[in-house]
Amino acid sequence: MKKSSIKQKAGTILLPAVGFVAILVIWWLLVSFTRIGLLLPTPLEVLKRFIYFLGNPIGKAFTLPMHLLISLRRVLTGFCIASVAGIIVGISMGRFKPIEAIVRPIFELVRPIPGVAWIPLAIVWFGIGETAKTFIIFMGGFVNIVVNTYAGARHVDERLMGVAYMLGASKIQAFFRVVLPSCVPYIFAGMQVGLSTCWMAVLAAEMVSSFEGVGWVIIAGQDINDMAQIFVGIIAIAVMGLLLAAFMRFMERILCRWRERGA
Amino acid sequence: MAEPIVKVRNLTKSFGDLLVLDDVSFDVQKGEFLCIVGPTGCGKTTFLNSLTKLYNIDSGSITINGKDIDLRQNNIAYIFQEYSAMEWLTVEQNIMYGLKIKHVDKDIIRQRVENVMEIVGLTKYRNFYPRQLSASMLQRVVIARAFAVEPELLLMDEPYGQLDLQLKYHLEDELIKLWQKTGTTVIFITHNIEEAVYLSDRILVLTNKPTKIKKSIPNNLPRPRKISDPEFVKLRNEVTDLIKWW
Amino acid sequence: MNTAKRINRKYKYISLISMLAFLGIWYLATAVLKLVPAYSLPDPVKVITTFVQKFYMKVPDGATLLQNIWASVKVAMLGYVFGVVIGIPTGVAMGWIKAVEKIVRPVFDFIKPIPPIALIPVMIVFFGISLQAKAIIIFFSTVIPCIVNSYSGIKQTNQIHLWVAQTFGATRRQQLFTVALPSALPMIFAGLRVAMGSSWMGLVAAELLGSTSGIGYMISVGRALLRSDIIIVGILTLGIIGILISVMFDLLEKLLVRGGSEK
Amino acid sequence: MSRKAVIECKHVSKTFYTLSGDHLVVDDLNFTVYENEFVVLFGPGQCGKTTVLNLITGLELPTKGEIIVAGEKVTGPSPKRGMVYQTTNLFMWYNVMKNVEFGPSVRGISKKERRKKAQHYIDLVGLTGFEKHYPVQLSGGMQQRVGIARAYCNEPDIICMDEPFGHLDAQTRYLMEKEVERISSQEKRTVVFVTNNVEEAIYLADRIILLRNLPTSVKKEYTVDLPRPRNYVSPEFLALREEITRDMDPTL
Repeated sequence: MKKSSIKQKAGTILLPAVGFVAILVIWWLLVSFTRIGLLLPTPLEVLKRFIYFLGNPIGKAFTLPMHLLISLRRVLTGFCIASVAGIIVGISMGRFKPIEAIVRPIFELVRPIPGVAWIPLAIVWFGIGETAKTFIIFMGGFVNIVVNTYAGARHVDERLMGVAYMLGASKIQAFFRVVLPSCVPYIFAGMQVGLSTCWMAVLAAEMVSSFEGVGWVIIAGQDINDMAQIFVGIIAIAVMGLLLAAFMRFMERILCRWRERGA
Repeated sequence: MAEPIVKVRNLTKSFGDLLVLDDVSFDVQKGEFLCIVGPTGCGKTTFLNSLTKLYNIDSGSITINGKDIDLRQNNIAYIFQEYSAMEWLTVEQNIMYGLKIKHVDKDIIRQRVENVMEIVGLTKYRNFYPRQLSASMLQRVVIARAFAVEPELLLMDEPYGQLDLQLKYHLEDELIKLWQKTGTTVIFITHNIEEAVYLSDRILVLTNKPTKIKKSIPNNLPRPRKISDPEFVKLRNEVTDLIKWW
Repeated sequence: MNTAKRINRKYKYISLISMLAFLGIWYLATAVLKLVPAYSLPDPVKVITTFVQKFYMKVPDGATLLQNIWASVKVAMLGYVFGVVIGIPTGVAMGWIKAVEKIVRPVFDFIKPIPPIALIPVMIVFFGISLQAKAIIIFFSTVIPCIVNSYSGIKQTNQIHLWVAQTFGATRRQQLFTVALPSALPMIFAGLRVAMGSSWMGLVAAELLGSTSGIGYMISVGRALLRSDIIIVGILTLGIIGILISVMFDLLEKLLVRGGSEK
Repeated sequence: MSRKAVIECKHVSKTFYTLSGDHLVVDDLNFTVYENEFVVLFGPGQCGKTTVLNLITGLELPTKGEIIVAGEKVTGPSPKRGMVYQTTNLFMWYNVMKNVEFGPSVRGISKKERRKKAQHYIDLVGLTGFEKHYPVQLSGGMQQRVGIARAYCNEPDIICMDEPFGHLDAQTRYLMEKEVERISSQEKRTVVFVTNNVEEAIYLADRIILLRNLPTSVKKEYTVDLPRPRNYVSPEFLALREEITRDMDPTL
């Protein structure tokens, strides 16, 4: 690896650049020379607008970072509740047969319903306030977290449980020292998927009914036919999504250190 | 003496700064059963992988019948140390795999596969998938797959390490039978000195990293061999002393 | 009958009782005790009646249930098929050919975190409330998981299996078709499944935000008229179709993915 | 010299009930293990040897008969009976020290005391300096050493070992066999060791119990009187090896 030639190094930087440049050029060409230009702004315009919105309000009150923070707060509230509930339900379903028999059929009924389908019902039940949004986000994350945690709890190596009992552990000790740690990787996988669906759910919820947040930024852009604003919203969402995913990976690295071979 | 089938000259290979193979040269005669033994982590696997060009080598040359080794032209079978049965194929399809790649005639495939399955005792399990088999059966599948192509050069990297002892003895004897019948050339890597003495015509003892050849010991004990034979024990002790791993 | 079967049967009874209890409590709370107003949560009998009625009645949204299902499924199929046809080859090429990986991967990494829902306004601006707009949303929801899974499926090909093929003299092409693709098949299939889920979600969101037919449209009409029975019938329909799809995938997987997939 | 019996297996049978039917795995098994004896249970392939160990440690309960360990009838797992596994079965999320001190820790022994004890056994198996490593960072042989230290650290009456070196390469295996011999001569314990490798059995055992193939029962016993450390190629060793190989049930 060390001796990789200059040619190879150039390849790792140049080739990806080729991809990006190609996309930007095609975009720019399409906008400049076809009728799509009537609808679509150039990349440069989007960038300018993005920078402008960092300091100036969209709509009446909030700047772009504020809208992002509002959405983020909603996501985190719903996601945290979904995580706690999902882990409890998942583990108790995976470890205790009677609970599984009771809860599983009802859960199976809820599972195949797409998260966004709850939006209308949530609005009927809770109005258009924060509770409705929290509920929608909760439903988005909950199912994924339960499914994964449940799989993890069922995958606990029974021989390891045997080891723990044989070394004198009580049921409670075995639960906290064996069941829980061996579920952690599964729980994390579920939380990662869950976080991205929560992020989707908040968008949908904000697009259907709200007065602030990134989802609103996008839908407001549609209402006033301002494509640049829609794109700014999309880019903001993508960047925030990347940051959240990176944060989850970082947390996983810390909590699942024991799975890494290196060092 | 006849022209050797495999000629290795000044083979050198390193990973980054770590020199693994240092200027190794040796010949293998046609039809010879060569065992390679050496201490753990001495790069025996790297040795075989370099020989088959699965790894790029830094310098040196490897020829078969006087020509550069070419996996498409030469009929080579390699039994890896790890389980290498393909999970998506049945036992029978796994054994056919090499023959299919080489576009062998259908009737010949059928006949050879039946024959080889019988030898390793897998006929009953022909429609099983690897997931349904035990570790030792999986290794038998791989061995059968290699035998089926009737290779001119058969490379084996500790193929019997994980097997049940009795099965191991059985397959060792089968290997000898097949080898005597087909006249194939075998290079067999093992940790087990008893196995090496039992199987080989010649034992190549390697040194620790960077790997060089420490000694080449001819093994002319009459076959079938017996592990309690004093001559056998003497040779076994000689090789053990050469390696001195504890 | 042996012991294991007897225990299994016991849990089946518990599951059945739990289901009945769930329906019973729902009925008690709504029809008998009237804890919540009927516009917010109808009783289960009402839901079932509405469900049956919707098979032949066009009110309130102008189409029967089957017409709505067909409208949704048609769009979903269109976008899904395109997504699969483009996504899988792209992913495979990315995983198998170094140059493609280097060019496409960074661009793809940038697009990946954009939730397809965020693209709905863009599509509505471009195409209006039309079939194309929805199909493109579904295409995006489908293509991303397809690429991700086929790419990582190919990337995770066991080196040993490739070596086996190489030592038998397999060409690069033979290696792809006899080793890399078959071993990636379970992953690719998982991708198809995930894609189905996310495209279904994308469809519902698109129909909620702007459409004139489909289950999502029916649900949003139900919401506007405060007909929560219609909303629940819609959600249940979505769930039932979801279950049917997942059963279909199980069967297909059994048929196509040999050697058993990860359990 | 009268010896004290530590494990008594009396007419033990075990049937597994599964959805596919009932399987008789152990059939009328009888044997006795004496104090500080190293007994090897030896048998071909999947002959239910692991089930026998699970019965002794109490992870499974016999369908018929009873097992008495140190005067008590086995009714469930207990810290008095330790086990070392084939696949190391370490707690992957704990480092070496925490794995080894797991037993004393769940039994509420003070941190200072259990650390001291764990350190003693870590040193004994030759892992000094690796206390903070996680199992994934260790080689197969080293993981197996952790497993052994963990079992010893709980100071059980008996230790069961289930083909602990089955997954190791030949060289590491020889090395570990020597280690086990050294450890068990330093820390006298009653050991029940399961293997399907004759060489290993003869090298380690005071007594070898040859088991029949499914359903498992005792076929024959051999007392090994060779002086320790044993020589793999001594004529007596090889003669015993051939005798046992001849007596084995065929597996093919």
